[in-house]
Amino acid sequence: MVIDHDQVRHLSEVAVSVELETPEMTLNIGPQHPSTHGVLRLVATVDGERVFDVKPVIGYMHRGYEKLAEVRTYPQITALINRIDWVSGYANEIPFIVAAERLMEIEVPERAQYIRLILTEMARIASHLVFNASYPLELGAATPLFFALRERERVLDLIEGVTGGRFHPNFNRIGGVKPNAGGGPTQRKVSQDLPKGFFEETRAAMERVLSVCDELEDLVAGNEIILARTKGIGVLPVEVGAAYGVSGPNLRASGVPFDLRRIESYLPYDRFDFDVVTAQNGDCWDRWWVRLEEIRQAARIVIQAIDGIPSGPLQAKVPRVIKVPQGEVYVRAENPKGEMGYHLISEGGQGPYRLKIRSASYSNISILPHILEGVLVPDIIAIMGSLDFVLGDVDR
Amino acid sequence: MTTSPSDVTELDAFAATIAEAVGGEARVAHGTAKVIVSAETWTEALATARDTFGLGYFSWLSAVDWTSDVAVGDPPAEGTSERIEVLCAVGDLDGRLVIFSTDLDHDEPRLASLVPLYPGANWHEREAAEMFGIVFEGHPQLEHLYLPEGFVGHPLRKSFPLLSREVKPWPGTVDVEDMRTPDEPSTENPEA
Amino acid sequence: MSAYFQDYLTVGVFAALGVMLVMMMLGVAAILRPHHPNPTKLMPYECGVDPVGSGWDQTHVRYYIFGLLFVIFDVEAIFVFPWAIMAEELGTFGLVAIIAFILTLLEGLAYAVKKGVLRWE
Amino acid sequence: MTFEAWIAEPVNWVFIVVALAVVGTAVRVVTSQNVVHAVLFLVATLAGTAALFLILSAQFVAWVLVLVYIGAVIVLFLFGIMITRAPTGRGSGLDNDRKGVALVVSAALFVVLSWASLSAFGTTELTDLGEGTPTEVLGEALLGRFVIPFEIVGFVLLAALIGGITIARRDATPAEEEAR
Amino acid sequence: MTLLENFWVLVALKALVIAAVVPLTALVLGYAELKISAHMQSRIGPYFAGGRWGWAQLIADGLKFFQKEDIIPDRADKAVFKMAPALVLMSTVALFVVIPFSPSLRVRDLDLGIFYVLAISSVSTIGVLMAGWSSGNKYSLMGGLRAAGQLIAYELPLVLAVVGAVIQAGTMSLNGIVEAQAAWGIPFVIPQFLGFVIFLIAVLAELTRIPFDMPIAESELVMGYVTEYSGFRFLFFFLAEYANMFAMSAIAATVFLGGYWAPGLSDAQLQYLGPIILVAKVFLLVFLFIWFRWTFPRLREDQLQSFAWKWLVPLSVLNIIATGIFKVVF
Amino acid sequence: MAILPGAGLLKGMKVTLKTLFTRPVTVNYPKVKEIPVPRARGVIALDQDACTVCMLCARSCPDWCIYIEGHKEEKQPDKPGGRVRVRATLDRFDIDYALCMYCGICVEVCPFDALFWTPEYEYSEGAMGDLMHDMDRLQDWLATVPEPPAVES
Repeated sequence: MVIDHDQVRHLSEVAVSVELETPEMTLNIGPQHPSTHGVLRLVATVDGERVFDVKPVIGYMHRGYEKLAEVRTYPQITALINRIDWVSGYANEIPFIVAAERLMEIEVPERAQYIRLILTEMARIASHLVFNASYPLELGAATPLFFALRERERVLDLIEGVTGGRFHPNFNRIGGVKPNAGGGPTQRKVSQDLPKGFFEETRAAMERVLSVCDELEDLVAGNEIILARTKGIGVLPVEVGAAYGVSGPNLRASGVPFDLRRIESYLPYDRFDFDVVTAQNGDCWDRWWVRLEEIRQAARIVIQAIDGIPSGPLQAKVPRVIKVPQGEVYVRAENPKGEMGYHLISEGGQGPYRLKIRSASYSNISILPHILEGVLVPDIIAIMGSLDFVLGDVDR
Repeated sequence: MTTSPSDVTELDAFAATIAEAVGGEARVAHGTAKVIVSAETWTEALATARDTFGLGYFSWLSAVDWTSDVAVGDPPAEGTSERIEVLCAVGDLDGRLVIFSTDLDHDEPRLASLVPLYPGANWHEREAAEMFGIVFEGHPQLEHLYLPEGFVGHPLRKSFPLLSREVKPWPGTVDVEDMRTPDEPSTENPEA
Repeated sequence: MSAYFQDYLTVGVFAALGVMLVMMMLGVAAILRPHHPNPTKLMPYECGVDPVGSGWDQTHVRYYIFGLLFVIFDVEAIFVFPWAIMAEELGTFGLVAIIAFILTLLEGLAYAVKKGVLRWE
Repeated sequence: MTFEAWIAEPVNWVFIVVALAVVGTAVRVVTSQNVVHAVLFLVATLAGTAALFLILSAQFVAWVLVLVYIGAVIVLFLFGIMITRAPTGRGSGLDNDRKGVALVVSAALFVVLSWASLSAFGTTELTDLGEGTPTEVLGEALLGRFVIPFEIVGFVLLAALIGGITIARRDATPAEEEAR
Repeated sequence: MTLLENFWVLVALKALVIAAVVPLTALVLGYAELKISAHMQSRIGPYFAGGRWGWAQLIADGLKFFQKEDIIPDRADKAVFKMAPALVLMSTVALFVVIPFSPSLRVRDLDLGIFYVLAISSVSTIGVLMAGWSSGNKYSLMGGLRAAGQLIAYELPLVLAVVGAVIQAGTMSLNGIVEAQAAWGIPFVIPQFLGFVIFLIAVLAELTRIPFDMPIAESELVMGYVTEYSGFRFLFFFLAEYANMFAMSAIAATVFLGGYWAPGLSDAQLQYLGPIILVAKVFLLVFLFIWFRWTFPRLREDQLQSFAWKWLVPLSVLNIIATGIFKVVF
Repeated sequence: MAILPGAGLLKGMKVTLKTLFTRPVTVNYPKVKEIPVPRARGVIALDQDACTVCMLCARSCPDWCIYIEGHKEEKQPDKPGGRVRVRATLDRFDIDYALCMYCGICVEVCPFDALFWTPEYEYSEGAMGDLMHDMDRLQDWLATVPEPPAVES
């Protein structure tokens, strides 16, 4: 018997295209979903496990910080903005404070700058540890979560020891860092310099952070299942990422050393020896790996900074009531999630005329519809998680 | 160190070159380069920036409502012409960043969309549209981004009142006596 | 009653026991538990938004072909069991016969692999 | 054996109960308005049939029924329902107007099958009822007297496999071939 | 005829014992999971209920379920929705029939033993599919389908993996398999190591535990096929999961690790030491399962399918052929 | 993609097994407590005697959660012939912790050192309204204000 291959192929194509074709199903992932890090909603059009189209719906947490900033004074805004990306609250304050300082043309004392830098890097470690905690969880592994959070606690304890706040330090003041506060009934206005023992504790904590990085690497990096789930998944080319405004580790994982710590001069990073971590493929795995490596680099910077911290005042001379002169400035900083910037327009008042907040996660997840096209349902979670966003940072 | 970037002059030159190429005006202050173009040449200017100057990184897009009619906050210091200023920051991956600016009519702001140039402008334009009432022509899906469907008004317009501040009296108004210290400003509530 | 029937009566009793456990516990709980239904509570969970569609939309089961493979290999596996317990007694002839049988079907698996059926599109 | 003697055996009561249940669920399979319910009734029917085999001492066949039919074929059925456009929701009409014809055909089938099995085994009595056929016997028969049919079954299964793959799957396009 | 020799009295007694054992295993294994996972994550885990070590945590949880509202979504197919947990629990309880705890302590020693286990354990998949479909919820449906897909991928390695042991024992009766190992003097895990590994992997998949927990994958499908279940109906799935884990571990221990048998013990000693030996082996396997679960992430649906078909099935077939040749030729 | 159980899986298992035998880091909370750092912003204590009802704190609070009322009181001179002083007395000083965002601006701006942070944190309530602490409750917190820590220089 001669088999007519064309005939067979034709029949099978009919079978595939007519009988096996099913109507699309709309699958809601979020807003109340275990892996959306808060209230993000993805409206996915799926066919079985395959995703055709994803529409992110955001705004469930929109708090209108840009409007709120217009009715607040500068110190009050500092207290607000560390709630934007609450995982690295401290780092949010820096670009805003620097923006105001640039308009006021204030020179910040060295020691204050070093303290800012140390705490910013600690915030970066805390933020990346949260990512390292939650990402394996999204792939089903629960244990790295606890290892990473265990060490993050140490870092947060240190931040709390200095600033009094774990998540929302509100420690920066225009002209320096928080100079004083009610110190106690017997010793009233005291200096808020680093508490005694901070350097040794920090050194010990950085040791622990480095060792948990090794542990996480053992647990996650060598794991064949993780590799199978992340290698080659959600590849993000540099040009596409840049056109969407993707920044931070997400862009560096695609191969460009785009690190604002090297580019901008908001803190004295040029005095420190650290590597800008990049990876080549831009897939989920690389994004995970870049963040792990950045923890190590951040720990390196912190250790260098505590070794080289100068003594001196914590605060430049500023008027008691802060009024920022007329002008406009955009200051951006390398936050753990990416480029965080404040466009500050002042009309000379106690508060800004307009404050545009450029948050990293907002641009980072705007790429979701592009990057999630045609993936499988489990990959939605793998890719979404690898972008490392915080809903407060998205919705502002 | 934190007050000004080290390469101010280089930035000045860069901004001037771009301004010349797109037919706009360059202003550099405090390390921030701003190029002001007309609304008609908006997309052309950004296309030039992207293609000729390699500014392929889309940082952000937003707007400013310049008006003296303010419901909350302070009005501009010395009055202003009523307009909506659209700002768009684009850069390259070596670290240069230029903010493009254009002025739109205050009551009926319209501007060509940047989405064909920078896909990342999608969400930023949607946000600007709902917050300021700007119409971006050619935007694929100009729906609300943050606000619920059917929300009336444009919250970031200066004339939009802040409800939470309207419904609750300011606790600071209660005054026992004038305790103002010399360097204390007037008790004008900075927020009301 | 023969041991054989006792065997399977026991199985029957235990199967019933599983169902009875469910009914008993639900019965006890029925006395204690509250019952305040409201429409929102009875809505299918869809991450906090109103459900879209019916929840019974067809989905594309990409591993249908795996189901087919499974049925056929399951049948094969079953044929192996009667031989397995008699492997020694059936000797070389039985062994050759069963290997021939298994290899016939492995050929099918090899064909499936070659055709790329074992990949998701 | 007289009917009185037959009915005196408790095992035959069980048989009657199970048989009635099988018939009842089988009827529900075809009358059910919901495909998934129909399949679930089919599960019950198959479970009942397995019980009938158990009563008839064919324990291996009974568990094969559970393993292959309930465990595999039913799952395949449910898949089939879910990937075709068959309505799976509640109360979707599955009726058509050819019930009469179907009834006639199935009645005819019933008569033929009954006649065939009665004429073949009508007078045979199960002597070892309640003993449970040892599986060893099956093994000996399968690889002894029936070894040729057994091997043929292997080829039939292979043919089914290849046929299934050919129908249900289009060949990869050259581009996909490249990508592999 | 004394009362204890009456078949029905005996069955009723055994049923009562098993009815107590099933929830008990769930309690003990559930508690072990809580504590072990906690310490693996440098937490202390439950510590409040019952005072010391929080031993009463799961009892308190169980009692809590008594006062939970029984919610059946209005879009659900109610009859099927209610039946699904019963079916799952039924197949679990039926598994306990054949587990031999000592040379004479067991419910029944079926002639088809292991084959019965394989057949019964496949029934619970129908229950899972029913639960997934009847909920009228998309996550449930996808979870149910994934569970079914997983079954078709791993039922086969499960079935094929035991064939090697059956060949060596020459019987399918579980008691017979243990006796064969006792007679031989070494447990089948040594000659059948490949079979044992494949069996364990397949059991993990059957139990839908990490790394094979796609059907419930809480980071994707919320809770998969149990998403809509609440209160007691949810508890039944929980009970079934842990009881199943115990039962399947016991089967694996019996087939591959020598069950109640330990070298050097006489029959009389095994009579009363048997249950302890078996439970010890079960706990060893359960610890392994818990250990896997808290170390590994989960695979993706397609990866799991290819893993089963490209590796486990051919390997287990090879194992059968090799064992057959070994048995017949030597 | 095929996965062979490999070294990576075993490496991970080694890590979890090792952790199984190390001391847990969490504590048995109601019985064992971790002590917060002295600077921790737990709750605000009020020194009523120091307060002059200047309203600076209420005015600078970003979310208006401080409610102050007071009146003027004439204070007779200590020794005859002295001046009669007018003194502001506190009638009400409430902080609504349901609104407070723990920024500490009030503590910072207080020119008379009437407000202090204390690390106490166990004052959660079942009802939101109960989070409004009146001046007596705030005064009670004063006893828990710790000594400030020594600083590095």
